[in-house]
Amino acid sequence: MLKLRDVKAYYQTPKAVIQAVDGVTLDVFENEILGIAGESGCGKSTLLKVLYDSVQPPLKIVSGELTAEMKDENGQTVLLGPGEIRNHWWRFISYIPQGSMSVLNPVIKIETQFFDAISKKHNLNNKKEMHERIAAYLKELDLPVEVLNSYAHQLSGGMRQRVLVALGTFLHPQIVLADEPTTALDVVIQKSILLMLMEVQQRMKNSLVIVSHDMGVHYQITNRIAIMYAGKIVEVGPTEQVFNNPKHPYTQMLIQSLPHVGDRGERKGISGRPPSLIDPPKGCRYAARCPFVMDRCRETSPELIEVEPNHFAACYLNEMKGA
Amino acid sequence: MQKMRNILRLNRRLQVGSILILIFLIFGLVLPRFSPYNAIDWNVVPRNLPASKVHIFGTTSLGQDTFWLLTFAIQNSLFIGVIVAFFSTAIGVLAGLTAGYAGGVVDRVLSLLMDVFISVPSLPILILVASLLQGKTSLLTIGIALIVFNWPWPARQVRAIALSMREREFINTARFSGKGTLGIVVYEIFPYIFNWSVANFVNTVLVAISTESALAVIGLSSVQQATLGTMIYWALQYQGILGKKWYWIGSPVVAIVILFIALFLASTGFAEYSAEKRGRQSA
Amino acid sequence: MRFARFLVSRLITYFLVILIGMTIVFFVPRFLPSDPISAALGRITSSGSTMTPAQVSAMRDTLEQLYGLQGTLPEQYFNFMSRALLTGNFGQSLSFYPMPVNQLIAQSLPWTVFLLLTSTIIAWVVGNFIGLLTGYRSGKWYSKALEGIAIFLYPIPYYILALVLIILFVYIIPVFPISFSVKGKPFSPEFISSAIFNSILPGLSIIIGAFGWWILSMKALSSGIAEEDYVNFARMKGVGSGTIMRRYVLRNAILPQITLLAISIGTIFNGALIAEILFGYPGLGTLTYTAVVQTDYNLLMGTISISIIAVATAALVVDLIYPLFDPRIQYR
Amino acid sequence: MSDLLLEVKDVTKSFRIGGLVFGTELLALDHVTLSLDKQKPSIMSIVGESGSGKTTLAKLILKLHEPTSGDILLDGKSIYSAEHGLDHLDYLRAVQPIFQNPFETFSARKPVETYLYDTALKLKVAKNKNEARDVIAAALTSVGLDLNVAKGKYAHQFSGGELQRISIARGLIPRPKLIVADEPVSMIDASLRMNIVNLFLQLKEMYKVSFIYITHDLSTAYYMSDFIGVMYRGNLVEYGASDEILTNPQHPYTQLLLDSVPMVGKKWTRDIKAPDVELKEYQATACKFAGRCPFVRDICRETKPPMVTIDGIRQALCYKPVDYEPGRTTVKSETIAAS
Repeated sequence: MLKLRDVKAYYQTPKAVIQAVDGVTLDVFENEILGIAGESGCGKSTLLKVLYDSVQPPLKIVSGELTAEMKDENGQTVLLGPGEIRNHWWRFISYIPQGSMSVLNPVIKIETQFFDAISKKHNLNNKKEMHERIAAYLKELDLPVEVLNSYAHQLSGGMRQRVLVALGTFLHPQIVLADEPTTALDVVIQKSILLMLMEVQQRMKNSLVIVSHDMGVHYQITNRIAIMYAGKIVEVGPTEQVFNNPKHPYTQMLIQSLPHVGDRGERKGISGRPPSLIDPPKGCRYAARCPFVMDRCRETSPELIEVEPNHFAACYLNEMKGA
Repeated sequence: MQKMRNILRLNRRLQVGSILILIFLIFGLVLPRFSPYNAIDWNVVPRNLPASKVHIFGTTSLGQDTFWLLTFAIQNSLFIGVIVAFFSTAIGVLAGLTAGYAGGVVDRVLSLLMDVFISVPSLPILILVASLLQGKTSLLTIGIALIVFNWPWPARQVRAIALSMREREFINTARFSGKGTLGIVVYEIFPYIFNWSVANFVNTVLVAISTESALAVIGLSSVQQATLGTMIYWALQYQGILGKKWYWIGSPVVAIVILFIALFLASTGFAEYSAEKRGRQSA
Repeated sequence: MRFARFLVSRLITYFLVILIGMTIVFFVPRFLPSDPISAALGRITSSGSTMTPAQVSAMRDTLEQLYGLQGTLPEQYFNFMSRALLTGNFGQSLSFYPMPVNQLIAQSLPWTVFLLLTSTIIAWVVGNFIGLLTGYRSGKWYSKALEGIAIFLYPIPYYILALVLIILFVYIIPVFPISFSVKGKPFSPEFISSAIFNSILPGLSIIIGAFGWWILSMKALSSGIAEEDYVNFARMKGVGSGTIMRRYVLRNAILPQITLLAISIGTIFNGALIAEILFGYPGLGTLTYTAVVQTDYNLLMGTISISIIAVATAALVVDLIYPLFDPRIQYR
Repeated sequence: MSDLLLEVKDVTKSFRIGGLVFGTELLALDHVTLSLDKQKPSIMSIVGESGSGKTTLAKLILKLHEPTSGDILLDGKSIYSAEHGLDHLDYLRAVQPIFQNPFETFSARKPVETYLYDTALKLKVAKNKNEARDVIAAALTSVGLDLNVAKGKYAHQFSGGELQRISIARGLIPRPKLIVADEPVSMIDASLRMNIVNLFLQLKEMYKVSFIYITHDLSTAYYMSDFIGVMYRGNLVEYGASDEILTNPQHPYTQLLLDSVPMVGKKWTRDIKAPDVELKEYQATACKFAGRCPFVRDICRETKPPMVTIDGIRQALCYKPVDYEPGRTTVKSETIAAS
């Protein structure tokens, strides 16, 4: 369980302040797969860094709260704030990166990179026992155990990504964050890895947060989805509801613009460009590109309101319909 | 803040280096014109005089005014340095470009030549050349020998840049815009190489002067002409250290140290400054 | 299989370096304006002994035969190469007549190897360690200080350092003797201690001359690698900063430093040569210098050929260490 | 002057990886044959995963590589041999590329418009600068941009989408017959992607230019192309009209691709087999997909499947449509056993 309340995280560089995450309120529930969708530059990777509590200069949390509820060894719930979460990396919360080739150290064995993640803080440091545990876990994911004894360059793209998934989940963390885990992969391998992630989540009953720009990926494997645009969450809710009945114009346009095999109907891209995050416009950030824009949208920025049971959207259109 | 301070620091390194080099240029090119006597001739002034208003650095035990001798030495050393640096950088860039861009057998042969000329130690062969010429070695022959052993360093680096350039997509765009191979090498690849070769030029000046004066210190350079190295050689031959003639032995040593640090600061400063500028431009 | 390809390519370069190096050594005396014979004759006549023309031509003939300058060029080239590379016999030395050249070299080579080996390794290890520190923790004050020292030391050439050390520790603070003197039977404890004591100064000049460059190159490498994805991911795995520096940054940064070491052995050798001459250290450098001063042609050709072969071999050895550190070459 | 705009005739391309002595051969293209006729401008998509050879094929058509064997003809003339083949200038005026990464298409050191002027002047589309300016202005307007928008600007001053439009405009200046686009929209955000895809469709009609569209994205391929060729490990495994190929695929690999694409609206089925064996499959002589094919039979492992023609225009490199009978190379689609 992770709670974000109106969190603002900015990149403060001498030249400019980039408001990458600008007032995000989001919950990550237990035993669910939450998708974070959005296009390049919308702040989804920054949000993931905030969730993982790996905020380093020039990125800084400017305001808002982030609390994590961790179950310790004997089941008690412990509240953790920013700065404390990082002491429980890999056991409570882990991270699966995107680039598969450049993320594994090329000159040391895969097994050593597993040991690095455990030995120090988790008092499991006799090599023999650790090797057994990891080998057993790999078998569970039907990965060849020889992988441990080989180097990164000896593995194919798909295998490297599977190793990263295994690396991120073998300590059974309560939360797993995955940043575009399959973007660099071919479609066939991508499917097998996404299915693998789903199986691991279902077996461990933990929370899996997946960041991806590909709406198809979200449709296939997430239970809940949050759509980000220009540093804010514009819509969040159960995947089925969001896809069947999108309540924010950006979500609607995004879903409508995706071509389908078997349906040649005309698809339109969204005109214009996302606003700069250095001095974002007053009011709703999608106003410049929104076909239903009203004066009110240019004045104030709409808040997330519940348009259907736990389906939220930040757009004044819903208020008028609702009223 | 780190980035801003970084850029300032770079400029400072470049500024310090260039100011010092400017001083040496004045020292080496302008002052010798005003020398009252031909500093290289012996017994032009009374020997072993201590420093005085007339002879700022005193005189050597060969009857030369140390200060004016130093200016001549700097002039010749800079002369050799620039000539060697110019030709070895020019040859190096040319060889590097052809090897990098042509590829195939040409690349294999050229890069093999580069590896060989880098791994063969240059000094023993220079010693062989100098000893056979028995002191009749002119600065020119030394210069040529230095060029032969210095061109591979820039060549290797330029080849690496050209190889990485060849894969870049805009080279294909240029080709499809009707540009010929020459046009591509000059207009597309050269802008990337130019900054780096200026930095390498300055660095090669340093290497050339250092090797020449190394030969001179062991008496194998042209001892008739005054260079920083030969100055040290004659000082050693006439017990400069024992006789505590600090000006005579000290001035070339200090000159070399300051000149080399200046050249190093300028070359690294310029290389990083241009990388910074290019970085900002295509940030 | 890839290691075999790596080995073959390195061996090819190794033999070519020696071949081309020796060819240059072979052709230099034959193409330069003044040939070695008139140089030697000049030396003999200038030392006062007058000789009749017949004696001069007889002397010229023996010298020609001694210097292997008879027969057609290819013949000379062939037997020069076979003598130098296969048998290693460079004929007799004139200045230490009748001592054969290769015996003289056999005496002085171990000294050079000892001096060069120890000082290069010390400079490389110390330089890389400091460079790693300054690169990985570039923000710290000591990084800036160490970098400042490296920037000051690196450009100063070996012989200037040698001179400065001589002036400081021989004349101003007379700690070391002026000339190199070794006491006791070879390899007796006394011999060894005095040998080490005497080679501290030349060794120091080589170390200081070289380690500035290793600091700067390692600093650039390690600060670059510190930004790599696998280092960031290691941080995110909660790996300790020490382990990251050692196992992630150093293990990757050291690879180009090994290749650089192999390439720069030639330049380090140049520096050692001069340091030996200035300190009178009894190595190959001083032997080369005496050959030059005495215009002892055979000794000169011998010492220079051996220098080229020694440098090429050292470079090969360092190159062959590389695969031990880089698994991408060993394992397919 | 043949009635085929582009003919790829039995082209094979192998690369040598590793040094002279111990290097191994990697077969990137294995006897590929396909063609594009001239009746009306059309868009042919080449679809495949990485390592399928689709980019190598594009590079061969763009003369950036030479084929190991086989030939490529444009308007009946070989694009490689200078004597009786196509003169290089004519080739440049007939074929233009669009590259994947817009930011890599233009050098960071030169204003973007220099490439436009070079293309106009060097390919003799315009005689002088003024004439060139008009031609460029026309090309830019046809991609929805204005000339003075691009005046004196460098690549980093544009967005990815704008740069790609400029790259397309540059390609249109000599009014080419064929544009080879290698993954032109994969670097552009999904929401903006359709603007460029629709632009291709407009330009096809406006400039009467045909496109070869290299992509790994089946959805855009289906949306915009008339013909689709599916490639797997260097072989063209299926070719035909796009609405048939993707709605009623004949080759098991095309089916596997379709099942794996994460499409909105259709949930995945679970059963897929995807071993990660790479190099071994390349050397496998018979059908290269045998290792992963759910319909594999012994015949598929022993003899190379023929290129079977279905209903005269569709093709598939597989025994299944001909019910695994060797020697049969044509079949009617109704008679194909229900798979």
